[in-house]
Amino acid sequence: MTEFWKRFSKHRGAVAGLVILFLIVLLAVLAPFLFPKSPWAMVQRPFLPPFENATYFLGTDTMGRDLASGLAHGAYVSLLVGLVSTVVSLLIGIPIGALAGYFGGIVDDVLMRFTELFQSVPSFALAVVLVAIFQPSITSIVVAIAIVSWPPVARLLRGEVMSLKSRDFVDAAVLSGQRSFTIIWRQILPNTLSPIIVLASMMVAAAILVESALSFMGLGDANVMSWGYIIGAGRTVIRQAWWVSFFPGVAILLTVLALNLVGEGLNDALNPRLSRKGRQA
Amino acid sequence: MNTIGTGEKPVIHPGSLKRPEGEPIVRIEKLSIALPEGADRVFAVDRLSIDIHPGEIVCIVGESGSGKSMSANALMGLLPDLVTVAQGRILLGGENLLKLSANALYDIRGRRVAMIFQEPMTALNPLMKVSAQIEEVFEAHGLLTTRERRQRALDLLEEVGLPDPQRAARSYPFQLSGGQRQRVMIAMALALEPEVLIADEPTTALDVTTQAQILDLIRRLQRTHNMAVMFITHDFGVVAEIADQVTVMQHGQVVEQGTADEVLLSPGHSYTRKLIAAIPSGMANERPAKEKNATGPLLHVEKLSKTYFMGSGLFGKQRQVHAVKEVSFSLERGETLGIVGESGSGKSSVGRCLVRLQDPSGGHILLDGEDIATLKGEALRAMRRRIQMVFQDPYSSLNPREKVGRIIASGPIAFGEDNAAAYKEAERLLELVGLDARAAERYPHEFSGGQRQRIGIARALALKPEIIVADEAVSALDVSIQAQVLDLLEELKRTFNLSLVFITHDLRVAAKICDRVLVMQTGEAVEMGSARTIFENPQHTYTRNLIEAIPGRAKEARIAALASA
Amino acid sequence: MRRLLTIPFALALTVSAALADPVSGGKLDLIVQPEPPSVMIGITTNGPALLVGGNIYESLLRYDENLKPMPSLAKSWETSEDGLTYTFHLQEGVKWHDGKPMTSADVMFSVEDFLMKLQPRHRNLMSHVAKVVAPDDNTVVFTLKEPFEAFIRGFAFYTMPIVPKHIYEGTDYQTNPANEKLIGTGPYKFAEWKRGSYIKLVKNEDYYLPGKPYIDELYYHVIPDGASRAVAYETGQVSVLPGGSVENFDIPRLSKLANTCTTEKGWEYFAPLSWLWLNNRKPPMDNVKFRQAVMFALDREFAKDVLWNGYGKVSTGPISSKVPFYANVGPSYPHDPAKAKALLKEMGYDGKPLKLLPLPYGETWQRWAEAVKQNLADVGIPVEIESTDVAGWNQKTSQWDYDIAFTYLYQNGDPAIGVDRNYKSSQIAKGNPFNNVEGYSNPEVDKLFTEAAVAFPAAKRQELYDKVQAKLREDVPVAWLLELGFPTIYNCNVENPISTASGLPNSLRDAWIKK
Amino acid sequence: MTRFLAGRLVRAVFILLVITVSNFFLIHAAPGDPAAVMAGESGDADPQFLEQLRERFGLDKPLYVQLGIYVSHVVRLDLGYSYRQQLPVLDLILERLPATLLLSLSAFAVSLGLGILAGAMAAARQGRLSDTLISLFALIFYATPLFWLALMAVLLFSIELGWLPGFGYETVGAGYAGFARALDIAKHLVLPAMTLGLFFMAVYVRMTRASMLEVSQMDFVKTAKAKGLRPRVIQRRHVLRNALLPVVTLAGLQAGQLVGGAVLIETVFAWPGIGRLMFEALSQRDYNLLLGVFVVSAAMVLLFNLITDVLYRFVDPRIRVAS
Repeated sequence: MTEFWKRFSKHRGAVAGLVILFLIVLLAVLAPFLFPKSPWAMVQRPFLPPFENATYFLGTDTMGRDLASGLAHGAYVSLLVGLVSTVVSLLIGIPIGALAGYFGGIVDDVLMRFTELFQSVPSFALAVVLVAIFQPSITSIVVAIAIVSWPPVARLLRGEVMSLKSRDFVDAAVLSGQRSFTIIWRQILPNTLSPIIVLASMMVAAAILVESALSFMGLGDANVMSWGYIIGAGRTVIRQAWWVSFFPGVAILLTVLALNLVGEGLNDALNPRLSRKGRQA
Repeated sequence: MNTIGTGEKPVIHPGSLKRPEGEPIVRIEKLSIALPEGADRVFAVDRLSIDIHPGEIVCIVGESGSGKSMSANALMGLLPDLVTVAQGRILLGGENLLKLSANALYDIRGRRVAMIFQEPMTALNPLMKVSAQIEEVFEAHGLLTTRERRQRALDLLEEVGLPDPQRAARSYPFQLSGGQRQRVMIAMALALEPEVLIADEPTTALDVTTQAQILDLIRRLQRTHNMAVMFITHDFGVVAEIADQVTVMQHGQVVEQGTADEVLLSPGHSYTRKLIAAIPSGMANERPAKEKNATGPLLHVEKLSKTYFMGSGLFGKQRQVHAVKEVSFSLERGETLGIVGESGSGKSSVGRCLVRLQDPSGGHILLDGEDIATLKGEALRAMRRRIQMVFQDPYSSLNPREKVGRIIASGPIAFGEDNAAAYKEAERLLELVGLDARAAERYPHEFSGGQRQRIGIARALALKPEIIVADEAVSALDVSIQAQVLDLLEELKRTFNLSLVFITHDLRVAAKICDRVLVMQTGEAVEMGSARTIFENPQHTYTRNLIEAIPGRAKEARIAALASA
Repeated sequence: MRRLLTIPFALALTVSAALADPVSGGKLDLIVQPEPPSVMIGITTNGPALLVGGNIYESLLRYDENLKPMPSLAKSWETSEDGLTYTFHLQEGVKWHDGKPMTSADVMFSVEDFLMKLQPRHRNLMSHVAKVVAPDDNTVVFTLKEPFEAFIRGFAFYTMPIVPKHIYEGTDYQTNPANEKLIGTGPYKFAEWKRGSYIKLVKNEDYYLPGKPYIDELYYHVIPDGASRAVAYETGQVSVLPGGSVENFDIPRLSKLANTCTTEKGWEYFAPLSWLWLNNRKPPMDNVKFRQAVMFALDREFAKDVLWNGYGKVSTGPISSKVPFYANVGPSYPHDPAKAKALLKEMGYDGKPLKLLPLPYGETWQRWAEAVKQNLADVGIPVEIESTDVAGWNQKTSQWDYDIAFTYLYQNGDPAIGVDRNYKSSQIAKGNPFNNVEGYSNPEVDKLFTEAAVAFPAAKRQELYDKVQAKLREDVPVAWLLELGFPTIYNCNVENPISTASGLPNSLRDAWIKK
Repeated sequence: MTRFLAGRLVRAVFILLVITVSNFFLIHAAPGDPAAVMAGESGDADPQFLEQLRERFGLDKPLYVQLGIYVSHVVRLDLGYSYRQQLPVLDLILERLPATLLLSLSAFAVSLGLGILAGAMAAARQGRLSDTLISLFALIFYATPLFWLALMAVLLFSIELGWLPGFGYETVGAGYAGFARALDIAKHLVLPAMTLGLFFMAVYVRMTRASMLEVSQMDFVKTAKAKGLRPRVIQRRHVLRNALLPVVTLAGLQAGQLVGGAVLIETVFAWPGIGRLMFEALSQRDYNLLLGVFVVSAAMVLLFNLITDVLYRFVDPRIRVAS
């Protein structure tokens, strides 16, 4: 672990990323205490520019809602969407990739054709259609993001498992009488952890971007305040009130940046040799 | 780690001081190369001094981590990032290379000093044709026209003895064999007739017969071109075969220097002596033939075949590779059978079929009379504990995410043994293979290669097998460690009355520990007999070739004779 | 009172048009948003289709901003004393765009055959008609079953477009290739449609009014993003932004640009009125006190000022103030959260959360839904917004699968055409998002609306409509929001872009570009 | 090569067929149907009107019959009629396809070209200021929402500076022809292609840089150095070419994202491509059109995959010669 931290902290960007990420998580967690009022409450005149009013220092949006409050509450939602959808896509991608990689042959063929199917449909378009069809809500957004983002996980896992499978310690496990499930679970998956963690950190970032893009297309959940929603709502007034979409844009930028930096740091720290694989492959 | 345990002084034989007339072409003076902070020692190379004269082959010998390759890289000006020269001089024809500008160095590389590497598989650019890669040497130094370069490349390929130079020139590296690639590398190095050739373990990755050819080639070319050669190797056999002068290194420091004869025949330093003693003699000892079991052999293999189907898939054309063709042999209880062959001989496929990591395509494997070649499912699983395997690569054969105790215990646990008992047994086994019981709580990466191989052996023993298949079990180890592990295997075999199938490419290793030897060539068993018969009276041409190719055999015989005297 | 006030405006309009002499020539770039599926307005009657198609097809009449009929394809008309016979005299020398003459036969074909088959609205109108005859090439006579005063306002360009008989007769109207190569009588001819980019119309040189139209080419640009549409106007790539083509938040900024004119005119015939469907079938919306409480809870002034930038007008009841027979009678509902809370308490509302279905027509409507949600939350009605797209919205409203839903509808010139359909119990039918979707049923209202439609003369109708408006305002079957204002923003060099109660769609016949 | 292409073709057809069928069900699972949407837009409707529409579209038949009819048409390369626009779907798509192809191909070329160039530059100057700057910008572009970047680009280059048109495919009604028209389209193309390309460029910059650093550790690079080759030649001839292989693979895998990203960009820049067509078809429940767009865009992704595969074979002799 100390070794890990040593290598991680060598990556200055990663440390900066970690700090930013920590602050954002803190903001998300403390949002209900920092801004007890609903972020939807219309508290001031519309289009109040930032830094004019001490209470509403980031200004207000088209309807006089506190932007700072929206940003804080939005952090929670955006992170949650990113995190949950990543977990869901890992839950889809890992078993598929592991089974395909471990058993090979016809199993591999079938599972990979299936994966290809999802990669052949333009991913964002598929997400749009899924959300539109199941009607926009947090759940449908999370599911849609997960459905379009698991194939890289499966591909990564398949590759890792295939290379691990040819390692002698897996043969040794076979010889020692362990069953396939045990071998996948105990011998192979623990060794894929580092690349998965690295990929996952970048997937959270990508999911946050997709969520904001969906909101931009008017496919956000209208009941929750997310960064994507604020930009989507603010884009029509970008000329009059740049700050409405500027601040959440910066928030997304920082979060995604931080996640990627952390991902890179993890990559350097966890698999110095395996590093430099495709980011989103 | 930074000091030599014995504190013994280096031995400098007179032969290294009394040299041919004239100036050396290369003179390395008190060269120290510093490692980056946090490495396991301060200097990779510590106050190394070597002279190399034209027409001379100087071998630098040492085990891994001795700093021998680093010295070669320093001479080439190709030290890795973060590694720096701390002091000393490297003189090429009187000019200090360490003081030269980058541009001057580009001029020298390839033209005056050339280099060949260990891994011919990776040392050539996979995306460029062979000819282009040779022509590039001329281009780099702005010599000749395009046409002339092409012609020279062809000539060079012919000179290094490639059978069809025209074709080789048009080929991509992946279309050539390892030996052919190494020839291409040599052609490239010779292109500008350099004064100095650095050969960094150039034959280590090659089969023994190929190795003999490449050594011959280097020697021949060195003579015709009157080059100075700096030859890096870990193999005293190779040293005996090729060296004029020898420098032995340990932990970055010179421990012994002298002519080949001086160092090989009268090693003065204990480390050198240890290294030379660790070389398997290549002389098989007579062993009493194992008495035949009344109930027949423990293992009987009959017409075992393995065929691979390559390039499958929906549309690819299927290609068949017959890796093993109707091989038969038997193994008595307590016997060690060696399976010897070069790469591609099918020896490993035989081993993997025996333990059923692969399914044989044909034939029978009778274990105590039961055919295990076609077992499936639970029956196969139950059989597994009777035949275990020790793998070649000590780094990939242990799961880096499992503690050593768990690695050893997981077999018995998979067969239903109680966890606590299995762990206890694991600790006992660790002690048995010469490790501390506390090793069970540690992860594999905390151990050295030799220790890891011991862990691998303990794991194989955990299931109390009757047969152990050792697939190149010592090939990845340094020679001194190799000897220790071989001794351990021998001892355990006796203790547990194990039968051993020992798969190796190294005839000397086979000679040392095997009762009987099976020689394989391209999937077929060409000869089988007692180790002694095979070595002293080989019947098959291939076997004879193999034995003759063992480097330094002539000298070794003398060394062995001296050692035993 | 209202009529007196509006006359000077009408005068002003004519005067300004007369002041400078119109000049011919030039090209005009407009926005059409969203891209219509077709501009054959005999088949497709959505807003964007009308905006373009209204320049290609004409009806018998046009209407001024007080909904007074003006000549179009009919140069004059008479109504019999008993209100049963309408006689129209057609313009002479009218030619279709393919050069064939337009006659009463074409009108007969359109009215009796083409539109009957394709237009539900037309079928409704014709249910009042006993027969139609064409005594000669230039005359058409409608005979009604009973007096129907609203009839004269049913000849708008899109309620009764005249289509060429010689092209459509005997074919499948929906798939006739002429739907792509449009043939009308209008001032502009169809030239080119580059899907996803623009629709181009060119001047009809053979138009029956000499000298008109003035402009050579019309380009209707398709730009899907609201912000880009604003940019297009700013950079001068388009010079007319029809109502609703930019987001409301952009209007104040754009209208302040140099040489920019803004007008709210041209929507009098449509008279769009917005309201919340309150599903009367379900509790608590079945309770009149709850519905009244909703009215008191809504801050409609805020919506008008902030979301609609002050355009439009807070609605008082079921009939838009632009439509004939409007009256401000009955209870009124200012923003009064206290009163709303009191009413809720009185009825014993249990605080059950309700679903709110916004209108999926862009940002303003989304924001409005959020504001309404906040308004309702303030008086203790928890609301969850249900996002959906146009298809989902249609599905949910027309299948009555909602609690509260936004909508807005055109009133089409007369309460008997565009208002009573939303309140009469005979109009309760699934599968149609424009009828009595709220499920309000009151025999008294049914009777009043039915009588008012056929009462004669107009004064009689006014009396009945006053009564029904008062009654509805008391019952609050739906929560009326705003009479929507869709200002047209245009470069001041464009003269007289809006000359009728239907604005730009009907048509750019009289518009010209200042040199 | 022929065998390879034939194999790819058969696989592509299979994938397209499965996509067709699964999307057919997916789309029909959406609430509302085209008749309801069209009725809704007309502002007035009665049951007779809806019946007419449904019958005309064949929506009154059971779903499996509709599927059968659809698939039997698709295998004959007939994508059916758009309910709403009353035109063959194929015509509608073909009308829009050049725009999308132009956009995504140029974004692809820009991102790959510039990405590799910048990545190679960064790798060659590893640790220096220019490397840090390139890497930083790549990271920022990678983390910026596409649509946000698009809006900012329009704001800056189109509105503030007035250098480039902010939307559309060409200047409408300008009557350009030949070269003038090409130039006009090219001007319109700059902003959308750059915005779409920047994100992917960032990906390729990072990938190229990492890959080159990895390759420069390889033995054959040392061989090249030992030959006395200058660093510039080594970078270009030995390191870059080998480093490109994983980049090309990645580029192929990202084709799906690229075409998907085009939907977003087409909306902001009013680019008349199939991405917008899809979004419109979706909200209008124009089943045939939507399915058609899906099939065609999937075909485009497969095309991109094929291009990168061919590219890969071109770069890597091991695969080219082996087959």
